[in-house]
Parts: sequence; structure tokens; C-alpha cells
Amino acid sequence: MSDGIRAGAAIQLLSPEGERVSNTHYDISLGDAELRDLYRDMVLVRRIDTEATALQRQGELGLWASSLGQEAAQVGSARCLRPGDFAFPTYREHGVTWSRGIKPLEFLAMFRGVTNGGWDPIERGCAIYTIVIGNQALHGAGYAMGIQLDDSDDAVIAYFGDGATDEGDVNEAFVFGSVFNAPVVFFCQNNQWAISQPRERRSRAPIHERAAGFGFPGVLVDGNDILAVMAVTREALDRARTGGGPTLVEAYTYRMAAHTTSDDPTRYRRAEELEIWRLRDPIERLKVFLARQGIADRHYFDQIEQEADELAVHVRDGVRSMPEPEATSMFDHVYAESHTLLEEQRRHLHEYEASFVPGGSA
Amino acid sequence: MSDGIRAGAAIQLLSPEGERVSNTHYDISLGDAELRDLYRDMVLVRRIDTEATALQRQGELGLWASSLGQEAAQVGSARCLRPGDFAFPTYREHGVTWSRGIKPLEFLAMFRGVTNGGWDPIERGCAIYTIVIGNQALHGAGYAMGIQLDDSDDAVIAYFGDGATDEGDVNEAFVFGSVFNAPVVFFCQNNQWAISQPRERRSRAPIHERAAGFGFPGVLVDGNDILAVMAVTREALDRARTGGGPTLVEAYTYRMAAHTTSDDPTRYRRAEELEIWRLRDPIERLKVFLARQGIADRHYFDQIEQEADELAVHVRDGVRSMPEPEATSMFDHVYAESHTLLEEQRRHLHEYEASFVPGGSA
Amino acid sequence: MTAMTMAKALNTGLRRAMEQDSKVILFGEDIGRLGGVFRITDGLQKDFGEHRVMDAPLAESGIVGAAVGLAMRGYRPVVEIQFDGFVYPAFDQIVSQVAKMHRRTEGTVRMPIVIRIPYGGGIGAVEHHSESPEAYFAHTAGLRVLTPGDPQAAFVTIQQAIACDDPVVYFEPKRRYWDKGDVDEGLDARDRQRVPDPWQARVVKAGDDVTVACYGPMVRTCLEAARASSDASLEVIDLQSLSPLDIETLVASVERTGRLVVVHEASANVGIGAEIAARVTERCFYSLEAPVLRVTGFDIPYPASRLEEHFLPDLDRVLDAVDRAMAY
Amino acid sequence: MTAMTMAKALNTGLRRAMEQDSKVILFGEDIGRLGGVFRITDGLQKDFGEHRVMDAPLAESGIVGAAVGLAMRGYRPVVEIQFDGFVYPAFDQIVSQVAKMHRRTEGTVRMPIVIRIPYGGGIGAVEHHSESPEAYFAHTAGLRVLTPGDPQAAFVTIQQAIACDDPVVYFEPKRRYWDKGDVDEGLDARDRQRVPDPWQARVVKAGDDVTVACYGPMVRTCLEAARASSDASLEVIDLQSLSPLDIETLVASVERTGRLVVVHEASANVGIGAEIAARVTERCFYSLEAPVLRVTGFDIPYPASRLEEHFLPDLDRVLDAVDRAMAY
Ligand SMILES: Cc1ncc(C[n+]2csc(CCOP(=O)(O)OP(=O)(O)O)c2C)c(N)n1
Ligand SMILES: Cc1ncc(C[n+]2csc(CCOP(=O)(O)OP(=O)(O)O)c2C)c(N)n1
Ligand SMILES: [Mg+2]
Ligand SMILES: [Mg+2]
Repeated sequence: MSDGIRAGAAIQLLSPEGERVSNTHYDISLGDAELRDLYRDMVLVRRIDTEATALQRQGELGLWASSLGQEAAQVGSARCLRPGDFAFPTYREHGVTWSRGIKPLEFLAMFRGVTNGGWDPIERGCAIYTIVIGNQALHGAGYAMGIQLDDSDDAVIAYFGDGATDEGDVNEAFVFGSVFNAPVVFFCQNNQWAISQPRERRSRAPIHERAAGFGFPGVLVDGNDILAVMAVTREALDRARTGGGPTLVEAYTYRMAAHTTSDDPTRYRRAEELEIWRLRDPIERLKVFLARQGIADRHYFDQIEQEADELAVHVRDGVRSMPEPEATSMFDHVYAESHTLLEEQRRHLHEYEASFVPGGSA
Repeated sequence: MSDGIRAGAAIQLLSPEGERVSNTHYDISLGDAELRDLYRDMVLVRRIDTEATALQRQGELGLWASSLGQEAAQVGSARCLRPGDFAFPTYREHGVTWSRGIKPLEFLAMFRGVTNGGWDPIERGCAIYTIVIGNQALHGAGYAMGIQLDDSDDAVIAYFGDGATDEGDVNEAFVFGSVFNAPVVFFCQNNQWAISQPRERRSRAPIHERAAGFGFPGVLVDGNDILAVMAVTREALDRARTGGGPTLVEAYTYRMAAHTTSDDPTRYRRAEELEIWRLRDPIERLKVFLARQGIADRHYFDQIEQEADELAVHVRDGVRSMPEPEATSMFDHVYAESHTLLEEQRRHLHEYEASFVPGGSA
Repeated sequence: MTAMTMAKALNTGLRRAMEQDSKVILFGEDIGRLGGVFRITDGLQKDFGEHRVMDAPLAESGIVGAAVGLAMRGYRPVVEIQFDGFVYPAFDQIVSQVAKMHRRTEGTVRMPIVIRIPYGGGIGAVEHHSESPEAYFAHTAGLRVLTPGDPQAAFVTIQQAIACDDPVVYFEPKRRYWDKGDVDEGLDARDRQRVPDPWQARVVKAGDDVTVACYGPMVRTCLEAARASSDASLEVIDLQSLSPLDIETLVASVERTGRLVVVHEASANVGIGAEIAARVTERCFYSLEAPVLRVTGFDIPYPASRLEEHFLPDLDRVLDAVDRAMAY
Repeated sequence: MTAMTMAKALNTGLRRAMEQDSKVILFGEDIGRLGGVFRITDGLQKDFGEHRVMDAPLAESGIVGAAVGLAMRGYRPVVEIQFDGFVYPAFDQIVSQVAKMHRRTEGTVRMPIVIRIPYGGGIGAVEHHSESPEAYFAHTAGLRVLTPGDPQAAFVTIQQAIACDDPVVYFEPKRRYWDKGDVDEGLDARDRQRVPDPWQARVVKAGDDVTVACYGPMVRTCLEAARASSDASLEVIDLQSLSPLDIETLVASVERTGRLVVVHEASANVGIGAEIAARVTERCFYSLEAPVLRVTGFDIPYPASRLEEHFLPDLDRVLDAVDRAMAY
């Protein structure tokens, strides 16, 4: 399989060197403030990621799935969402949750192991992280069907990785999206790896070409180019809102870190690969562009660095001081209305644990 | 969605009027004996089908899934198999099992309810009927991977319907076939209906176009044209044998009967549809061709009719006199090596039932 | 009171639920124009439209996964799985998402999804059309499992299942679809005063010697056994809710009778009967005169249909177990 | 005897099986160069080649479905499911095909497939990585279910599972992967004279007062409890085979002790413990001094990792149940 970027097949509006590229079909024009804001978001998300990786090493988090290198794909796509839209992330979409207004400590809570959720999806327009590969693609298709039933022009974006395209659920999501012409954007971050499996081990066609066989358009975009990601996502969302049905976006990007903090990529990939992708870094690319165009200066970048430093402190302290959940809280919300047998178990655990506390009830 | 046949997109070598059509890419040349034989197979398979439908009405079969109208697709494709190849049928592929040398009473046994199988798949190169939609597509991909491991030039054909293309399993089979470049032909009989769901309710692209997105070729063939089916299947099998990987064949055909004998198609489809497809009948088409070309004459056709009559009698009598299985046989082969708890249940059932027989052991 | 089949009672119950709540939508294979292979949704698409009664693609994981999304959007999807043996492709979505979503999201996302499954044997069907997979779902925390024992229960509990904010796997005893019974159509399923709690077992026949616990298709069988039993007086309890189990009602009965026979079509091994035996024995250790006995399908795949009468518990096998319990 | 971890014992057992039978192939996600996320297949692709140790696409139904086809072609696929919570997408293929194929084909097609699943909690993992789904498989006729209690058992039973002509779901207690134990590498797993029957439970510690039945990760916990127990002498039995269950060994023990406590991480409701309670009570009705008690995970979805110590049975909860059993 050819490298989508080198082959020039991917939509690009910003070259790796930070130069504005023109595209006959896709374009985007953003104000200076918004451009700076995109930069800020990516820097802050990366800093959270760095901090979370460190916190995991220190034993403060059970696990961390790094978004390093995928900031443009995540922040760029999620930026295109309106408040009424809904995002379905995997476990790696920290740039998405951040962009949906979910606080770092909220999305770090699961990785610390104090909850399996962390925020109210309905209120935030963003599902909790989904770990079972592909499940959320179907939730996205179904949610989009609900939007249709409501006669609303909201839209859905469902995220998944290159590896996930193997799963039945993702393909069934394509079927449901297609059959119901549902307002859903399937956003695949092809970060070249599914744990140890390189993209060559996927099926032999480029991922975005999968869409045509299900009857809707697929687009390949340079996932490290935030402008292109926004242009492509926005068009796909517009199509969804206006009855045009689903789109599959393949954002060609790279997982610069290990799969998770439990992973050891030296066992399966060469360091040189990383070097190539460093030159395509999504943040550096926008930074050079902003600087060249005079949209942001040294002072601005320093200011963002400082904000990131402060955020890192906030994350570090916040994670460390996250309240431990009460033991019996695990019985909460198993059902909307609990039942006798469960309440007996809750009571039993409570009394049992209290019996170890001096003076506790037996 | 356009009608694949009228659109002229489907490979055709024999027009509905029984005229030989030429195709730039596909062709086939068969001897007269083989052509007559194809006709014979189709007539006999149809007669078995008619008889089975009648037997079901008489209560001799629990259910019957008719292959009426799909004889060319089934007989034509299975004819291309070699003894070492392997076929994975659904519940409707009577023309396939017949062509693999499985006796009518063997494949009727399941519908009578005396077994869930009926033949030895390994010996016959043909799996037993699979009812869970899509499951067998993966078995086909896996079997084909085994062929590769054996360094053999055998090949697999895996059958499924248009409806089945919705299932995760079928799409995962495409992934496995593609990733391993396995020698498997995915043979989809698009008979226009999945029970009550017309093909318009499937995903919005023609089925054979699904293949490209998985990285292998898809071909649309007139499924009621046995010559075209053979030409297309043979090429696909050859490609599989020679390291070319999978092919998806969409055989455009029509389910002329109800979904099964339990179904009432008048609730969801108009009778006129059937009229159109009667004009495309696969058997009549070949018959006209054989007669026009002087390959077979009235005498031959009469002889086949007579053979069919005799086969019908054989089927009728055979079904009626199929031995009832022993009650305790249901404990056989649950495991290759049975175990105590199960043998206790077998013994218990045996003794319990014997206790009802006068003079039986308690 | 109207005499109607269980199929009609379910159809009427679904209709009632759809009338009362516009968020209730039906989703499944062939449920629209065809009305489902058992006609349980007959006429509903015609009356409520294609938006409320949606034919689904042929993909069970997809159906349940989409239902999760629909529920998140505020709908109350009632999903039909065509036959028991076809629920397994949806198992992942059911176990990992439907069952856990409410807990995972700390109560912020509810899953008011009903998964309707015609189940059980006795209709002479081919493979995969006669299974009793309820144990898988009862073992899964976060799900509720209901199964009606007669048309009246079907009419009421299908509405209660739909009104429930928790996911309910609703098993319909398909061989009883055509059994008739009196249904009080005037009953408002929302009227908690007049309508029985769906999560409570029902004593469907009082008796003194042996308690017989059953559900779904076996309720009729056990009632017939009770009628046929001359030596012992049977108390028949229709569990109705398989998760949570109403152990109190069983305990109250067994404390009187001292004997319990559990009857179901599903295989014994690690089944509902095992759980009941374990719990009731723990609670009634000193009142049991005999161990809890199970009358169930054997621990084998459901057999070909010509053998099913040997596989399925029937009146005689129930009475045989009653005799054995009495003999202790 | 060599001291090795259970992970190494499994790796060595797999290697041995592959050396002895060229039809044995490994198939799973990331099992090749990476050696699996737990390194159980470490080095095997290097030594046996990409044809014998195949990295699979990310699709569990596909993996198991393809294994069915491979088995039909004469192979003995050993499939790795990456974590317990990811076996559910394969549930349909396992229940409808793997478990039933031999019966459906009347013994003509065998399914010598091993489905390896690291299972259970206690490692501080995120969601879906700590589940104990064994009851689903034990309830499924046609499958065998094994789980090793220590490195020696792991070394032998993984080979026996592979040699078995029936499909085996092989649960590996992941939190014991790094526990060391003595392994007799010289043992030939095919030597039926010297090697214990894998389907038989093992008395891992003899005792007189209370029988404690456990398996997998709980074996060590229960042995520790036995050591810590001052008031009562515990007999600890490692079930090892969860299907079929070796009831005889349990009965023999309970007839002596009169008391049984069953311990597992999985939820109680309709679990393995229920089946054991039901069967042992039926067999030992007159010898039981107390009802069979269960010490299990609660009937809730596996909690977030910071809560798992409260969810998982530990030494104290086992002893608490022992006390309760003794108090009857
Ligand atoms: C159903 C399922 N199978 C296996 C896993 C284990 N797993 C976690 S992430 C992963 C790879 C995912 O790759 P990809 O979809 O490319 O996403 P990425 O991690 O690269 O973002 C696997 C196999 C899982 N989470 N769910
Ligand atoms: C997993 C599963 N879901 C549902 C069914 C019920 N069912 C049997 S046949 C059928 C339609 C199949 O349509 P298609 O694939 O087009 O094959 P055809 O029957 O037309 O040959 C359905 C839904 C099934 N057998 N398996
Ligand atoms: Mg990836
Ligand atoms: Mg069809």
C-alpha cells in the first residue's frame, strides 16, 4: 500500500512545512483568533497527554492511551461540531473530549480507575470513552437515526481507528448509516498502527475506499493538517445535516507514542518511522504557519506555553487528589431502580467492611 | 437502485431468449454432453424442490427453503468446483449440494428434522447447511487460509444471500479473505429479497461493489444465465488457485417462491414482479438454447422429465420412510469423548422412557 | 375480559405502549409490512408509520448497537430478535454496552431498551429456532429478564418492560403464542395499584406438598402436571422475572411445602434452576425435606425437531420429579 | 523441576504442543512479533514462522469463525482472545458453530479448537479487562472449559486442551501470570499414566472441616485462607475443569466435611457456584451440615479498578464464609 501522504492523494491545505496549499474542492477560511485558538487547543491537549503519561509512570494512573501526534485530527474534527451534535470517541480521543468542553480531570478519571465514565454524555454531547473496538460506531449510527426521527439538523461524529475497520460492528454501522441515510460522519484516524499491527495488515484497499461499497462517499485527508481536517469534516457534517447521509473520513496520521503505557513498541516498529512523522508534526506545522503569517508571535507562543504549564500543574494535582470512590458506590446505577438482591449485597458489603473498622457495626 | 439486468451491467452469455451473447472478457465453451448435463441438473434440482414443497405441505417436512429460480446460479457455480475444493452453503443451496454429489435424501433430512446435518462434509467437500446468516462466510475464509498453509491449489466457495451482506460476519470474512489473500470465492446470490426486505433496503451500493473497498474484485453476473455464472465462477476460482486472492461474485437472480414454506410473500411483494422473472427463468433459457442449437431434442427433454418423475417418487418415498432417530442418539457426538454427567443424563432418559414401555426396565 | 392469544396480547400491549409514549419505537428484521415472522407487530407499521416501526438491516449487533444510540437520543427502542438462536451476534452490544451503560455513565445515560426474543422449542422448527438462552442474560448484571406465562401477563408485562428505565430482555414463549387466555384490556399497565409488580413471581396455583417453579412455556406444562397429580398437591409458581429473581415468594412457598422442583427448557448446567436451587437451599436449609430437583432440557445442543419431545420437559417428567421429591 | 511463572509455563506448553504436532497453529491479535499483550506467545513466531503463529485482523468473530474453517481443513487452531471482555463479539461463532459443529455433523467434523482467554481482575486494569465470563461458556453444551490454578497445571493442561478433539475454552488467570511455581518440564503431557486427567478436580490441600471449591485466580487466595484459618481445617479443591464439572471429587470431600464454600470472581447470579451448590446439595443432601455458601464477585458490572479490591473475594471473605458455614 502506498503512503497516502507522499502519494499526494490526501486532502491537504497546509504543507508539512507550514505553507498554505490550495485545493480545488476543499477550502476553509478562519479568523486569526480561531487559528490561534486551534493552536492553543492542540498544545494544551498535548500537554495533558505528556502529563498523563508521566502520571501513569508514577503510578497515579492505571493506564494512559496517548493522543500524541493526533491532535490535529481530533481537535480539528471536533471543532466543527455544534453544541447539539454528538461525538462518539474511542479511548484515545482526548482532543475530542477537550474540544467538547470536557475537563481534563473528567477524562482522566477513567484512567485513574475511579470511574468508568467521568461526565454526563447527554449534557456534553459526547459519549464516554468506548474501549470495545467498534461498538461506538453503531451507537453513532443509531443516534443519528434518532436525529432523523426528530427532524433535526444535528449530526453525529463517530470516531474509530484503522484497526477497528476490521470489526463487524464498524461495517454494520456503515450498513445502518447507508440504509437509513443517517446524519453521521464516520471519522477514522488511520494512525498506521493497531497495537503491533501495521496498516499493511489491514484489508488491501485504502480505508476511505471502503465507503463506496456501502454507498456513501469516503475522503482521505492529511490528518496532521488541522485546516484540511476541518474543511473535510465540515463538509461531511454539512452533508449529514442536509440529508446527504454518511461520509467516511480517513484522517491519515500517526500514533507517535506507544499504543498505551502498557505497550512496548520497540518490539514491533523501527524508530526511524517516528523520525519521518516528527517532520509532519501537526502542532509545529500550524505554529510555523501562524508565525509566518504574522498571526501569532513569540509572545503568544510563550503565553500558551505558560498556560500549558499551569494546566499541567492543575492536572497533576487534580489527579493526585481525586477523591476515592466509596466501596458501596459500585452498587449505584447498576439499575435505574435497584432491587432487593442487589441491595442485600450492598448492605452485606457495608456491614462486612465496617466490621474491620474498630467500633464499626458488625 | 437500478435493475442490474436491465441496466446491462451484469455479465451475460445467454440472453433471456436463449440466444448466445458475446462478452469481451468472459467466455466459456462447453461440450454438448456437459451442456445437456447442466440442463438435467437444473431440472432435477427443481423437481426435488417442487416435491419438497409438496412434502412440507403434507407435513412430511418441518420446513422447506425453496431454490426455485436460482438453479443456474447454484448448479453453474458448484459445477466449477473440483473434488478437493470446498463449498459452504446456506440453507437454500440445493443446487450446490446436489452438484457436490450429496443425495437429495441427505439434504432433505434436516428439513424433516431427523438431523441437523445429513452428510460428512469432509468427505463431500461441502459443509452442512448453515442457518445463522453469515457464519459460513468466515468458515470459508478460514478453510481457504488452511488451503494456503497446505500449499495446495484447492479453492473455497462460500455462499450467502443479499441480506447476509449486512452481517458483521460477512464483512469480516471479506477482511480475512483480503488480509490473507485467501483462495476463496464469495458467491452472493442476490435473489432480491431477504425474507420481506427488498434489495432497496440493503446498503445503497450494488453488492458486488462492496469488494473493491476490501481490496479484491467484485463481479456482477446474470445469475439466471448458467453459462455466464460458470464463466465468472471459473475465472474467480482460477484466480484463487493461482494466488490471486478472493473474488466477490454477485449473481443477480430471483427468489421465485416464498422465503420458506412458513412465509407468506403476498404480504410484502406484488405478483407482477414474479411475472417479469418468469421470463428470465434459468431452465427455460438453457432449454431454448439447447433446442435451437440442436444440442438436445424433444426426446432428450422427455427423458429428463421422466427421470425427474422417478426422482420425485424416490424423494417422496424416501422422505416418508426416513428412519426416526433414537431418542438417546441426541447425546451422541456432543463431545468427541463424552463425560460422566452427560452419560448419566443419557442413562436417565433411557431408563425413564423405558419405564413407560410395558415390560420395560424402570 | 377478552379471550385472545398471547401473540395478540403482545401486539395489543405494544400498540398501547406506542399510543401512550411517542418515544416508543419498534426496530427489527421484517417487523414492518410482514409484521414479524410471528406477526407480533402485525398492523403496527400501517398504523404508526415507518418511523415508529422500522425494518432493520439483517444484522443483530447493528440492531442492538443502533438501539443504544437511539436510547441515548431519548427514544425507547423495542427491538425484535427474530429467533432465540439469532441473538448471539448481538451478545457483545448487549453485555458490554446495553447492560453496563447506566452504571458506566454513573446514572446519566439510561438504556430503556426492550429486546424481545421468541424463545423455546416445541414447534418442530429447524436448528437455532428453539433455544432457551435466558441464563446468559440472567447472569449478566445490569439487565432485567422477563418472560410472560400467559396472555394476560404478556399484555401487561410487555408494557411494563417498555416503561422500565432499565434494559429488559423479554423472552416470549413462542410455542404459547397461539394459546388463548382472558385478557383485561381495560387494565392500565401504568396503574401500580391495580397491576401486579412485574418483578414478582406469581403463585398460579396454590398447593401444599411440592412447590413447582417454572416460567414461560413451562407454566402451562406445570399447571397441567398440577392438575394431573393425584398423590401430591402442587403449588405452581410462575417466576416471570428471571432477573432479578423473586426469591421471597419461593421461600415463602417452600417453607410450607418443604419441597421444590424447578422446571425449564434450557439446559440444566449453570442455568436458572441452579441459581434457584442454590438460593432457596441457603434460605430454607432447615425446612427442605428434599433437595431442590431440576427438570430441564439436557446438557446438549437443542436436538433435531423429531427428537424435541424427548428433550423437552413434559407433564410426565415433572410428575416424575415430584414423585422423587416426595420420596425423600 | 524448574521454577517458572505461569506465563512462561503456558509459553513452554504451547511450544511443546507445536513441536509435537505440525497442525497446531496459533492465531490471534498481536501474538506474532509482539508475543501477545501478555507475552504468552513470546518467541513462538520467531521459531515457528508466520504460518504457524499468525497475527489476526482485529475481529473476534472473524478469528473464531476462521478457526472453524481451519479446523475443518484439519488444523488445530489455538486462538488468543486479547482480554476477557473482548470475547463477546465471537460469542455467536462459539455458541452456534464451535460448540455445536461436532453434534450437528454427527461426529464427522471435529472442532479441536482452543480459545485462550486471559481473565479475571486484580491487575488495576481499565474496563472490559477484568471480567470472568466463564459461566456463559460452561452453560453452553458442546464446549469444555478449563482453567489452570498454578504453573504446573498451566504447562500440562494447555497441552491437553490442544490435544483434545473437543473445543476448549481455556481461561488463564491473568493476575497469576507472574506467580512462580515448580514445573516438571520433563513431563510428557500425552503420557496418560503419569499426567493427571485434566477434567478432574484436584485436592490441593487436604482438610477436615470445610471444603472450599475454587479455580483459576482464586486457588492461591483459598490456599492462603486455608493457611490462615486457625479455627477450621479447610480442604481446598481446585476445580480446574469448569465444564464438565467433576462433581465426584467434590462429593467425596463434602461427605467428609459436611460443609462447602465455593469461591469465584465472577458474579454469583446463575454462575458456576450455583451449579455446584445445586449438584452437591442434591448428591450430599443428608451429609451437609450447612448450605453451600458462595463467595463471589457481586452482581454488578466489574467496577472501576480503584474499587476492585472491594469486589474481589479475598482471604478474609473466604474465612468469613467458612465461619458462617461452621456456625450452622
Ligand atoms: C473488541 C476488542 N478487541 C480487542 C481490543 C484490544 N485492543 C485495544 S486497542 C486495539 C487496537 C486498536 O487499533 P485502532 O483501531 O487502529 O485504534 P488505535 O489504538 O490505533 O487508536 C486492540 C486490539 C479491544 N479493545 N476491543
Ligand atoms: C443471524 C440470523 N439472523 C436472522 C435469521 C433469520 N433469517 C433467516 S433467512 C433470513 C433472510 C436471509 O436473506 P438472504 O441473505 O438474502 O438469503 P435468502 O434467504 O434470500 O436466500 C433471515 C433474516 C437468521 N437465520 N440468522
Ligand atoms: Mg490505529
Ligand atoms: Mg436474498
